[in-house]
Amino acid sequence: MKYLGITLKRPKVGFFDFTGCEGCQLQIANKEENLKDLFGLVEVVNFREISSERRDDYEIAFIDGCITTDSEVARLKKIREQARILVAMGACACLGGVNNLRSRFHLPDVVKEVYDGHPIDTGPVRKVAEIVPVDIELPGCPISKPEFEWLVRHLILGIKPQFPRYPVCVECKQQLNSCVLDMGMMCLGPVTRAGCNAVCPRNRLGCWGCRGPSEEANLESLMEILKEKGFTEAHIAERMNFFNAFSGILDNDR
Amino acid sequence: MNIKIPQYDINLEPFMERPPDFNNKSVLMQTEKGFKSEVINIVKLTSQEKLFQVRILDSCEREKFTFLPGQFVMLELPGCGEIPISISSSSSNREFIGLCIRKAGKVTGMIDRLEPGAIVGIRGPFGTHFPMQKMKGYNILLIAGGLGIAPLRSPIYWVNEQRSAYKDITILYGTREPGQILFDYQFEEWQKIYNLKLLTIIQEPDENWKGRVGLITDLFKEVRIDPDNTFAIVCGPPVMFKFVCAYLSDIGIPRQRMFVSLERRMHCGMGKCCRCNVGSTFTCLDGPVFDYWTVMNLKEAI
Amino acid sequence: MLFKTITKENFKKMVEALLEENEVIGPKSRDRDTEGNKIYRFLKINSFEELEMDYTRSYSSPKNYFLPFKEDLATYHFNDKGWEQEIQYTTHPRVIIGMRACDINALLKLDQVMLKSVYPNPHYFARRRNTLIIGLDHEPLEDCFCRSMNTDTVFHGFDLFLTDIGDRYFVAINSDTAYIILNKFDAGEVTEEDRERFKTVKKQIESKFKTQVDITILPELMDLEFESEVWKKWGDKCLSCGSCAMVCPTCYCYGIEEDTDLSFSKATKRKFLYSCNLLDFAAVAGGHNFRPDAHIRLKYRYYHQFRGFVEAFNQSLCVGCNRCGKACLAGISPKAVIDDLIRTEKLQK
Amino acid sequence: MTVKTVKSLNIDIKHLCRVEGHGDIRIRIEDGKLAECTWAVVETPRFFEVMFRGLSIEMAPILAARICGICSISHSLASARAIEQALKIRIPEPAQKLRLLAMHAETLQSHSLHLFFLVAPDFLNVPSAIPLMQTHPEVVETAARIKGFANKAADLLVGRSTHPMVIKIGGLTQVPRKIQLTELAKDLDATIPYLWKALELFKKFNLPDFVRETEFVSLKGAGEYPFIGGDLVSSDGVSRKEDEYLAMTNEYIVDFSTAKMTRLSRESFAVGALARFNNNYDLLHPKAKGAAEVLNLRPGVHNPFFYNPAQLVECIHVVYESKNLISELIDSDISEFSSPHTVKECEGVGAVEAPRGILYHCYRINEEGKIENSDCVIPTNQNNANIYYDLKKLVEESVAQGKGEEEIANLSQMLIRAYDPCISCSVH
Ligand SMILES: Cc1cc2nc3c(=O)[nH]c(=O)nc-3n(C[C@H](O)[C@H](O)[C@H](O)COP(=O)(O)OP(=O)(O)OC[C@H]3O[C@@H](n4cnc5c(N)ncnc54)[C@H](O)[C@@H]3O)c2cc1C
Ligand code: SF4
Ligand code: SF4
Ligand code: SF4
Repeated sequence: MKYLGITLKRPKVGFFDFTGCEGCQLQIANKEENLKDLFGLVEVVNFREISSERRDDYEIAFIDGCITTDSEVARLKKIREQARILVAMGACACLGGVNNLRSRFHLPDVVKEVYDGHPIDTGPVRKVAEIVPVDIELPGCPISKPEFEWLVRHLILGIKPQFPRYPVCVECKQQLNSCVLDMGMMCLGPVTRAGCNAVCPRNRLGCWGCRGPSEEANLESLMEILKEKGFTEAHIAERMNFFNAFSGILDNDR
Repeated sequence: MNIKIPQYDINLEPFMERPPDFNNKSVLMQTEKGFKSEVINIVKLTSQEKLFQVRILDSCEREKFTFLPGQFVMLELPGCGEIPISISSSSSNREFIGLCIRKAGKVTGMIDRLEPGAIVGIRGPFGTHFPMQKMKGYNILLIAGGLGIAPLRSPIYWVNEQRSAYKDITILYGTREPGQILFDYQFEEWQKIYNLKLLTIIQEPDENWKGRVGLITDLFKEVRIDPDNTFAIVCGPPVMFKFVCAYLSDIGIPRQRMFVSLERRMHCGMGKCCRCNVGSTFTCLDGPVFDYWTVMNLKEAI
Repeated sequence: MLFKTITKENFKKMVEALLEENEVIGPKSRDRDTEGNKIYRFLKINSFEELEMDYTRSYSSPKNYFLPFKEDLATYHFNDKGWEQEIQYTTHPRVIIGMRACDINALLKLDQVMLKSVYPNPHYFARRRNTLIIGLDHEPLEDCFCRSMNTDTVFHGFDLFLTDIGDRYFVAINSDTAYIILNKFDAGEVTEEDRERFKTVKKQIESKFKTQVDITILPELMDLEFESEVWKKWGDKCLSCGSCAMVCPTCYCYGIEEDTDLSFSKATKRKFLYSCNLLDFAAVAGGHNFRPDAHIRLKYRYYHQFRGFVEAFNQSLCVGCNRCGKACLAGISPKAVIDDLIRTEKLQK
Repeated sequence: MTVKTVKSLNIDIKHLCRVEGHGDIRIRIEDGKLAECTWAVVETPRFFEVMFRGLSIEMAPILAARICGICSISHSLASARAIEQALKIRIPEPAQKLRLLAMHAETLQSHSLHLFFLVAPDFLNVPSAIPLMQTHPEVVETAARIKGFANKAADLLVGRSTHPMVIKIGGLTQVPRKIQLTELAKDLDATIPYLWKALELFKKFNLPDFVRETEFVSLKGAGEYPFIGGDLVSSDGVSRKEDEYLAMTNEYIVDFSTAKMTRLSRESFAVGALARFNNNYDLLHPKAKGAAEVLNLRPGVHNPFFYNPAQLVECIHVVYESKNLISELIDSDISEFSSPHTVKECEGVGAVEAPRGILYHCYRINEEGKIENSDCVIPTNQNNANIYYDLKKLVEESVAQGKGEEEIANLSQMLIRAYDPCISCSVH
């Protein structure tokens, strides 16, 4: 394939799932009408969820899910060794995601309670970047297919993708949504990285921050605003911690 | 009853037939139309910069494309992006346009990978130019830092072509490292044939470097400037022209006789996207070439 | 200008007739805020009943029907020899009902930039020419300050402008197309009584303005108070979320994005409206950002609105609708900021 | 020809492909005897039951969705329903209908994904659906149309195709506009022919001949084929109320699997498309019954490979049912779609028929509206033991029939795939 006279290579890619709901991988199978074009661009050599073919000569690895067990750590490190480019995909891989909610509790107690003392291989919830260097983080819970395709085009052109640096509000306004904060609901849109076309506010839910913080997000100001609107600190914290997108940010600033 | 509002079809307007003429700014034209151009030659200058010679394919469009030193074009790679680039060739050369490009990001990174024969889009020329006519009869001091030499090549060609109209012409050129010097293959030609004085200086020399070492301002010690009869053109990173212009003002060159070329983020080149707007001034329309008096009045210029 | 009147019943018939063949945009509501007030938006109308002629203010301005938030400027088809560019300006006729005087004035200001200054914008030109605007008077809201900005009345830039005088509308007519349409619906001549009623309504509107913004030396103040702490104070609250620019009827800054399709056979060049408050508005390759701080970016939005535009066109860009103030979660409104500037200026004396 | 029985055999499949989540198959035959035969779920648990603890009830449906990317709507609905049952909220009828419609969309999404992407490659002898794009474009086209429609429907009804946003306690956050519903009905009509095409395709597949007497558990339809809430029933005659689900599931833990197992009247039972079909055949849409006829599927099937035809029959059922639902919605007032609620200390269970079978969420809520305790029983948990016993029998029979290692390995994988296990879900 050629683009402006430059020969483009068809990279070999692998998809690897760790601890998560596999919703992100599912998105890749969506938008069936151009699946053919997508799989024409890349050669899928490893994608367990939809294919029995398994090869280890991939150049680009897409990782979804968070990392919890030692065996997962080892598997991830091996993938990192092989892959030229490693993409963390989705909130679980990029942020730890909802899985982190369990970190509020003492893990051994949790295991004991759920598995009644049976041996279980598990560990603390970690995002991919805590274990190995990550080249690109594709945000979202789940990821969006158009954004995935956009990323693939960048990878093939060999350009580093620039995700929106501004918050969700921009896109929310472009959709002519009514601001859900005006309607009395909570929303993290003002501090969350855009790119999802504000789907949640559009669906009258308010943003939950699944795409992680926007760059230089003004969290202090939003906290003030939310408190003024009558939300309790606990309520705000519950929301901010949901996808583990904002943990540490506020504390580090202080 | 129903009413159908008549449709006004802009596609029937005469301007749709004509290639846009960016020198005629106030007429309606297809402002998005890129002149299809072929990259006919690529000269690798350093590890970061290349000189691209680009030829507008359509003869009619090529005919229309005239510019003055200091102006820039919007260079487009369809599907990748569009960026402002100063024209770095002679304004009397109607065959091709020279663009000296440093790879710095998305579009420039892609441009770096182009090969001769690639088809790109060109819109322009845009912006203000150096007042070459007004400078006639004066000395000209051209001061460049780093990539700043690129937009100066056009005035250099200009003065050579009308060499007798100008008095002494001095080029002061500084870069960080010797490997970053651009167009050194032309230095001899400039000095001997164009009859210009050229001084270069390096900030961080390597062992092979035999020339001067220091900041560009150090070169002032070596040149005699006659403030009453000199125009200055300064191009380079903001920190550089801040110091240079301050010095030149101090020795008495009027601010209206010093010209700088500003850089700002740009997406249109036509005063619409506002990305280059500094309060009330558009770098793309009112600039990129400004006299230093104007720059001083821009709140955020440097 | 020509004036006529049209009964509300006939107006309904006219709108219904327009709906048959044309896209009609008008104020509609769907949601309510916490106080129970309706939140209005300019959206496509499918029947006269959906149109809410008693609306207060739309949350976002109708500017997006002239400057869409996202717009394809050109498409490219790749081939062996390179590519072919395709530019399309086609727009279908559209009717917008219910634009306020300030919104029409906002369009007139956009016209200055998009049509009357250098490089007229053909996309905007095509939209402007294909839109029939039916304006509508209203009593100002608590926070409208269009009167201070001299935009509470409008004399051109629309096709029809309605003032509610009871059972009928007093109509100012500004285009032949509109004149012909109006006459198909038994538009009446203006009677002495209509005239009196019109005057009374106008007087009443005028008397209702509550919010004033002092713009006497505002352009100068922008320079004088360039380093003021006021900017920092408001900048610290600013979320850099761009909401203000998105809802504003006159903010027109944009960015360009180019992308190909999945088979690298087609590319598009897309324009998307931006905001000078967003982090990377003035960031350039290599990481340098000319406006790295929220307060600096905020300042430049005001600088452009209240000084830059004045310098270029002898008028402020802001029309005083206070949409930005309403949309801003941090409560940054032109009134508050400008009052603050004036106050600090006084304190210095 | 003499039958040559395998004396020894060792099948060890790590991370079975074309299923959701991680599971291993280990089969060992020594001296012609079955020494080991396990279906081991090795997925890492996420401890969702713990995650719920302490959260406000409003967050439960949002979090519940993240249990599974494939059946997120079911989880969200089960979660919302459990809380609504606990707080005794009656949700407005339009919301009920739209929720059911969303369920249908998910059933269609999930079944078509399974049938075309995960199962069909087995019968068409390819490693995945990707090569089918070249070799069988018509199959891919059919799949794309059906799944595309299902995704679009989910987008419209719950906000996006995975992880819904509009399902909230008491109803929905918003409803589609009627114009959009009309559009959807049009799309639906355009999709129906593709379902019949799919039927033609699957009719041609030769399903392995294998039978094991099974107890089937599902919701009991009252007037209509069951999807959301209602009584619980088993083909062995057990019948319980929704909130007596524990008596229906009897979870227990085994060492080799992170997914728990369940039992009722026998060593194991099965849930899912086949269970629903067997227990509620009479309530199927006539068109679906017709489809079942074509596929040679009659109530009372005990061959697990028939899960796939049953799924296809359900696809046809939900599409025709959706058609009716949409026109009912278009013809009625749908402006009321949410009921208010006040919190109190209480407990409630929500059962829904997720694509893979009956799904329970149960929460105990405190007086501040926070979740004190939660329990989720997932369809794949309930099928887990049944798969295990099926596998054992299948391998034993195959060995007796003299099948070779490769064939046994293939059959075992196909068997497990037939159940469409949703493993990350089952471990949660
Ligand atoms: C009047 C003018 C003349 C210029 N002349 C030259 C020249 O002769 N040679 C040369 O190498 N460079 C020149 N530049 C700088 C050049 O435009 C940038 O290096 C280039 O835009 C970077 O684009 P990118 O896509 O590679 O970078 P990215 O960082 O990926 O930038 C993304 C987008 O931001 C905008 N942008 C980023 N940086 C700049 C910038 N510095 N100026 C304007 N827009 C920017 C562009 O629209 C670009 O597409 C000039 C800039 C201006 C304003
Ligand atoms: S709903 Fe959320 S994202 Fe949208 S404008 Fe309001 S705060 Fe921003
Ligand atoms: S609105 Fe927020 S929670 Fe929803 S998809 Fe976007 S970033 Fe994620
Ligand atoms: S008040 Fe705000 S939104 Fe309205 S015109 Fe002025 S700047 Fe724009």
